[in-house]
Amino acid sequence: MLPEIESATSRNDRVFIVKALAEEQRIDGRKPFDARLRKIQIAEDNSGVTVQLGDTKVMAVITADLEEPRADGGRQREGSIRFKVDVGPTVSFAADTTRLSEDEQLITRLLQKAIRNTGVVDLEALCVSAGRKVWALAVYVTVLDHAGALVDACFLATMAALMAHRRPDATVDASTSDITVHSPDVREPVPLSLHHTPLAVTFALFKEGDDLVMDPLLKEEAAAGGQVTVVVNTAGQVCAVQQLGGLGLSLEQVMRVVRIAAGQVEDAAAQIRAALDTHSTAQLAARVRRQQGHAAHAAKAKAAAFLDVALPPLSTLASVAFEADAAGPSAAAQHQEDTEMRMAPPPGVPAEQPTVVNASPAGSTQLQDVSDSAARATPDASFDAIAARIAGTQLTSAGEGKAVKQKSRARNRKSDAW
Amino acid sequence: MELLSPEGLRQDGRRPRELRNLQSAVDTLGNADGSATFELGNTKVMAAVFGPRAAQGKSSGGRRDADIRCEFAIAAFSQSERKQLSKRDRRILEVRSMLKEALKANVLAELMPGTTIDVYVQVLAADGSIGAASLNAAFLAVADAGIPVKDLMAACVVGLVQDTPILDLNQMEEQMSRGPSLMMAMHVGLKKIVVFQADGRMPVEGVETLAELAEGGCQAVGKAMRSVLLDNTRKLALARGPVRL
Amino acid sequence: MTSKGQRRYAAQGIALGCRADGRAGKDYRPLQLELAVVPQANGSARCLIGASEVLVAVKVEVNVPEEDFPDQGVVHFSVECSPCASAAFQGRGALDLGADMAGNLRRSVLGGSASMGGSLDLKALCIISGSRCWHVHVDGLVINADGSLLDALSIATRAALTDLQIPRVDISPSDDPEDEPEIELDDDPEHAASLDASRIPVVVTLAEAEGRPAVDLTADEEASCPGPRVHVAVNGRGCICGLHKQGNAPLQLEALQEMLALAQQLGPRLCKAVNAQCTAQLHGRRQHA
Amino acid sequence: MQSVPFHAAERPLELLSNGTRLDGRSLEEFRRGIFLSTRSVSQASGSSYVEFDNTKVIVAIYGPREGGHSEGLYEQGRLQCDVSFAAFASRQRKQTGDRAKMSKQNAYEKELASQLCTALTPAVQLASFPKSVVDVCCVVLESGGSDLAVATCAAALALADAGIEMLDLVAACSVSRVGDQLLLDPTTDEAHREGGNLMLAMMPTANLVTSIMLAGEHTSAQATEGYRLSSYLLQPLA
Repeated sequence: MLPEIESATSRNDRVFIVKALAEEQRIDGRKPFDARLRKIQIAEDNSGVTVQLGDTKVMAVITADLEEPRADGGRQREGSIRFKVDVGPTVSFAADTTRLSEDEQLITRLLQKAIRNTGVVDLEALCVSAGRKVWALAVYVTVLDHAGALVDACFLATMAALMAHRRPDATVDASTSDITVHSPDVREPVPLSLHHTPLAVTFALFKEGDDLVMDPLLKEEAAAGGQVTVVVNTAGQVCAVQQLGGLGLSLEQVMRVVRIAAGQVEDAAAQIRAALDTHSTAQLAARVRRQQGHAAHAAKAKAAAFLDVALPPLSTLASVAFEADAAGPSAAAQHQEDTEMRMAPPPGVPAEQPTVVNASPAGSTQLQDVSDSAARATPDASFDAIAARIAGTQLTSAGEGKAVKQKSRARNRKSDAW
Repeated sequence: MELLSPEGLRQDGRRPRELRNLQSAVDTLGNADGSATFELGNTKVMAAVFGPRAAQGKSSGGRRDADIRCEFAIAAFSQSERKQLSKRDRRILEVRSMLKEALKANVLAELMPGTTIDVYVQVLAADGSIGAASLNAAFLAVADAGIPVKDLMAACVVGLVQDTPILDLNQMEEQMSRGPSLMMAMHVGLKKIVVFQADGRMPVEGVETLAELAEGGCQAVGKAMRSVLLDNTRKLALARGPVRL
Repeated sequence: MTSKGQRRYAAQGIALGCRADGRAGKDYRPLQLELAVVPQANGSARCLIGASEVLVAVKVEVNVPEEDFPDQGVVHFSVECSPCASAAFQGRGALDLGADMAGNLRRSVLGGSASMGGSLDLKALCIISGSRCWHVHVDGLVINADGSLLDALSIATRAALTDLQIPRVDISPSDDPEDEPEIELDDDPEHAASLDASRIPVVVTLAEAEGRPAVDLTADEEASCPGPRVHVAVNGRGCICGLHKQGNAPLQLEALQEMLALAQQLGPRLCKAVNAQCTAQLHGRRQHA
Repeated sequence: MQSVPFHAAERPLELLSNGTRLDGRSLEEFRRGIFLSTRSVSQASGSSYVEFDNTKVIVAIYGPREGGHSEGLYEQGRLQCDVSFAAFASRQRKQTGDRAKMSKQNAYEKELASQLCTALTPAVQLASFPKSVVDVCCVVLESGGSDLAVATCAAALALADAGIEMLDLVAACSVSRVGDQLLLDPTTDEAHREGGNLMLAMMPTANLVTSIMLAGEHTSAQATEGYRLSSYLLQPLA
């Protein structure tokens, strides 16, 4: 379909993908309607989220600024939200700058349509003082790695970021009409008021559109005749549908895809919620600890956090923990690894992104890839260090049954970061 | 303002499922290999096709199919408020990539290896449904250029206003209604959907209702386009002299 | 057209005064003019010279005047070369050409850098001195390119400005003298004013081959004529309002004189033809109304 | 030498008193502070610096270099001109924030560049550097009137300095019509009140016009007088 991707995928690969699909087999061992493993990490200060969908990695960061509202009619009491998607040229092997900028534009447009235009964010709640100051949200979506279903990952990251976002509270003095923005220490930052949760589900279509797979890999996208991305919210309402690649579909086929998509988002949304829950619990725990401890104690914890990288015991423990998790792999998972080894060539893409990401535009967010399950499994480790880590960042991984992939990833990560 | 009157009529007096006055013509420009204008009410779009000609540019050499390139522009005076959009504007780029995708899906590019086909679309007057009108104009121009295609392709826009599905939105309806809308293009003979762009919040059944209406709209537009193309062919045949069978 | 032989044929045709389409050197191709073709504009015209087709639409808006000229309106010119018009206009190729032609139009209509001595009464576009005036946007669009584009654009510009209807404004001073007075636009076409466009020049583009000047070159002829091209803006009285040389070849002063003389002879005739068309169509419209 | 004030000083109301211009010139007289020099930019193949009182222009020539493929192949050589104004060149500092003003400025610079190109190209023997490009970069340091004419003279000098084969030098001058009078080599203040102008660039030896540009309404007598004046007066300039 896309010549650039085509050139990165061999003809044999493509034929194989199509043939295997006839027997409902995919090259990474998934069933047609299985999504890849999702991971959602939320930054400590709620400013950003990193999402992994298989190997596709996307980061979303939200900034909020006080601005004057738009002058045109009826917008005086409304804040604003805008999106900036950045698909760097380093992202995929088939990098072609024009194609990538087209991707950027397509995703931006879809985010605008499905999130801004359907009123996900209550813009009126972003008004501080009508006609004078409103909050202007900017969502920066940065693609770190593209391994298929980019749109899905971008939506996941954006929605998670919106749900995690906390903006400082601002009040207007009734007598002087001065606007005060309160520091997070003084007043609890305010979450956004969100009306619904749209998420994208991408399908790759094969053979006249009768065979389809959800959450395609990059190779599957290249082998497919076309793609359909459906954005649905958890209430089953369709927010946007976009067909790509020009494979002609009948009305029934399109509707079938839309219906399947509608049944799939709840799962992803639940994962975001779970991630948020763990995150807020941990945040709360960290705060309680911070307040209980004396100043000296806090300083100690801080020092430990700085030493973080140089703490060998924990990293060993982490990987042990992963292996413990994987001790009883299900038959399916075993099969999955086998298939992967048989069919997938060694990954040509550069090794994983470094796990310590320091990329918020504000330059303040540090995301550290630390599994809380790992932390839980280390009763002997220094309490201070763990406390600092939990306070540092959170990672939740759902779908623990598929730990095999996680295991290998954990090993990779060990060499990268620890 | 209410977009639908209590009697169920729209602001411009149309019934919900009524198309605006549709006019189209092919072979309107002298320089192009194929050209067309397409009018839908006050929306007027013109398209030109140059090619297939020997591959242009570096990347297209040695391809096994034709390289289809598109350009899309909106005249500064085409809207009620003067606005000059740059070629890099997001709205321009969006329509451009839609046109390109749709034409790629329709043109039998593998029959013309090593060639380039340039499709240029210019909006002269914008009163809603620009994307659909542009695609229709582009298709007519492609057909006029004698480029082999899979099937006649037609596009239209439908929307949902006060829970009533309406066909062929004009500018005011596009701006005022915050309801869902769907732009759809299909191969009218094969009944295959090529472009499906829905946005706005609606239940799954809503998508189906809209899609069914859009299918009807595409068929109607396609019928008009077919007759224009047939007329043109008849004219060309006559100009050639009597046909002997 | 690419071959050398064809190019020479066209050039010789001009030199001999017998061109490929049978015209003599100073003949124009048939001219068609249509007014009020863009309903959403305040004034518009479409002009065809042979196969060349251009559209000019004029829109007005209330805005602030330029600092240096507080009691004048502002006229902006832009020309867009639609890629539909010619395969050569693809990509960014036509941007420079469009900007060039827009500059040329501006100079010929507005005159010198100070916009004085031009053919429009800019003071008539003033609403409140120093704070509000009309900004007139003249937007040209080349629909089909077959030579003499600037000629066609200038004719269409003249016609579109003749067609231009500027809404009446009601100024109601606000209670507080510090505040800007309120400006209300009157949508009634009956009350709209028109602009005096009678002094606007038309551009005559001339080329020469072997010392013989020729007007209205087709795209093929333009490609074949190696000599310089001169755009001369001439108004109805035969005065030269603008002059611009194009092309890489130098020009003899005598040849220039000859070209100017021809332009001064043709210009007023062209203006007259345009005027006749405009009056007929405006009259027809009024009767229709 | 006094320099142009950068604050928005009042424009003079009267340009002439007793037939003399504000700077003491007669109507048909060039500005007196003419200074020409070459080799002002060390890295360029050729360069020049020219002053006409307050109009100060620097031109650098680079090339001939290989023509880029993106622009297609040309058998002959090409001139590529670029004109830019220094931020402090005009009465009003170049606006960097205001997008509308910036695009207007860019458009003006582009227009000047294309006019400069027209004025120079006829004099250059393009056949002597086939398939190559010569870049003419012109920076107006101070805009004191007749900028394009001065830039053309400077660019011709710089081309000669770069050793590019030319038929002749190119000399250029402007004439402004203020009221009924023609003023040679106008300053900014004079041009501000002009009713029309004429810019003529020629190769003086061969008496060939390379570029002519006229704006504003002229009767043919006025026009003829204008270019008679300029062509006559250009001779000594070269």
